[in-house]
Amino acid sequence: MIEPVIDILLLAFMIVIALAVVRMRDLFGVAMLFSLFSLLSAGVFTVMDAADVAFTEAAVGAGISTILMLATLTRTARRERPRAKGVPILPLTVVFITGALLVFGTSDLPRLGDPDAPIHQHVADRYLQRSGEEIGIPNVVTSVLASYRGYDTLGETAVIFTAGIAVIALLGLRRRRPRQERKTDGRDALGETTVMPTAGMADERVPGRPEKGGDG
Amino acid sequence: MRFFELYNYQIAIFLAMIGFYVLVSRGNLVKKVAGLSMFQTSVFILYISMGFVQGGTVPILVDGGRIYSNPLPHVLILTAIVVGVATMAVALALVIRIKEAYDTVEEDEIHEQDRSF
Amino acid sequence: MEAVLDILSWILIVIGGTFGIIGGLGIVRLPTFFTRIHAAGMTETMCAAPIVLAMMLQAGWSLVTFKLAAILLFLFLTSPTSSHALAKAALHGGVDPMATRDPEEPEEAEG
Amino acid sequence: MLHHTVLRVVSKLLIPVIMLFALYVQFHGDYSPGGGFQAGVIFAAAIILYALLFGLDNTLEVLPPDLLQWTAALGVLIFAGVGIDTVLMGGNFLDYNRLAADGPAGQHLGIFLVELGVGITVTSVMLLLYYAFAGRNPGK
Repeated sequence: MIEPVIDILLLAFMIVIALAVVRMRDLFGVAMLFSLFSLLSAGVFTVMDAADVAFTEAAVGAGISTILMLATLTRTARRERPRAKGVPILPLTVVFITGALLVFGTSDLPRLGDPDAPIHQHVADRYLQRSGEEIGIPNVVTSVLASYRGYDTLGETAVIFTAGIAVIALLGLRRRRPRQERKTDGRDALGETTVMPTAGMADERVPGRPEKGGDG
Repeated sequence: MRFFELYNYQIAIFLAMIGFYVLVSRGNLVKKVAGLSMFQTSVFILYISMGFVQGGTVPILVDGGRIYSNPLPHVLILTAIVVGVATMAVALALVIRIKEAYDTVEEDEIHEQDRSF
Repeated sequence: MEAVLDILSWILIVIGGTFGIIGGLGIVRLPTFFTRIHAAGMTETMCAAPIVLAMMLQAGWSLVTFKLAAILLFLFLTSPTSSHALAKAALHGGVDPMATRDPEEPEEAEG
Repeated sequence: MLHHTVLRVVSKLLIPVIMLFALYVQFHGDYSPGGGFQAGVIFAAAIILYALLFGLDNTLEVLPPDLLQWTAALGVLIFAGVGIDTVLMGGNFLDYNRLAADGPAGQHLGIFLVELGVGITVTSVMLLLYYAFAGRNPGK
């Protein structure tokens, strides 16, 4: 069985990336690593036979959320301020206790991939047995999403809509400017940082360098 | 040996705790949001691991009796991912507004300014 | 016929894997930023393409082969473009392509 | 300064393909992985790619935010409207069996409409999020 090997390899990569996020102070690097983290988790979802979820995570995590994070970085500081030296005892204690409790909680769970686990016995089994004749479409995820659990999905769609309204209320929307006005201000959409320099030239505080903006 | 049968859950919890550590120990708000999102992704992995069936396949029905993985966690997490990015956008928008109001995104500097009011 | 296809697929997969390992070593070992872009770009094309080709051989004439061909085309369009964008951004951002400065100094500044 | 010639040419080639793929994901979601959420995100990503390379102002001309505000609401309205429609036809809320003569056909129609609503809302909201973030003046 090759599946557990791939699974553990991907999870090991994810642990390395998570630790790098903890250590890294360049927030641009953090955004990139976070995107990589999402992409690797999409790989884990594929190994776990969740194609729809992997698809969504790859599109959302590696695409939209990275763009949003980069756009935020151009509007805030690019580097994290250095912290005080010393071991942060209180956060470590809290995290360690929480993690220990959660690991203790998993000890009662059924073995990974057990077909007899309680989660597979109730409603999910019925979906798999009956959705073929009741709904008539092969993709069970779609039929559960849109039909059996349509209420949930309506709620989620409303949440997304509300989040959109909230962001517009917080940030406002820029109206389109007439063409002749634009010549003076040749910024690209991310504040001229569409293709950002990668590493090494990191001393600037605000990456959207207006003094360099030529004709865009 | 039971310990090794649950490795996926435990690694997911470990990842979640790294995200949690970033959330509680770092002062930069953007990094906090990144840590929170990492926490979220780890919880997604935990959920999807529960729906996994040994020797199963993607829950798209084909002829012939196959074993399918559990579609229910997939549906929950599918919507949660998209909702997660929408809520993350709200958090980042708040960070931008905080930056404009306080001219910093470091937590302790914001606290300092608030006390001096 | 089946055996020939299997052997061909194996050869292609081994070629792809070898290039993957070489590219990974290159990213770690090469001294400057631009040489590392070369290593990364080589991994994207030379490692991915033979593996996708091997999968196409295994899939036979079906919709899967068509999808894999589309993926291959997409890879061949996007990966050189991304390498180009990376190199251009680095040049624009002030990384020295000739590495006349100390090669250890510029890229290792992150904590 | 940065003209991104290569990037622009390649993205002009790819953006229509990405949009087509989004539509494939949207309407083939019954038979393969996919559906409204994924399709919406992919479609929005294609337009965001356009905005990154050709400037936000050009994108605002193609898809103005006023329009997107309406379509974002329209998606939720389609979803809820299908539910109301089933109630008016004598069933429960979102009971698609009422939409057609036999059960599976009604389910097909209902799922199609609902996924369409989800796709429209997700596309519009993702683009609106991007507009809100990118339209903000940097470095105030």
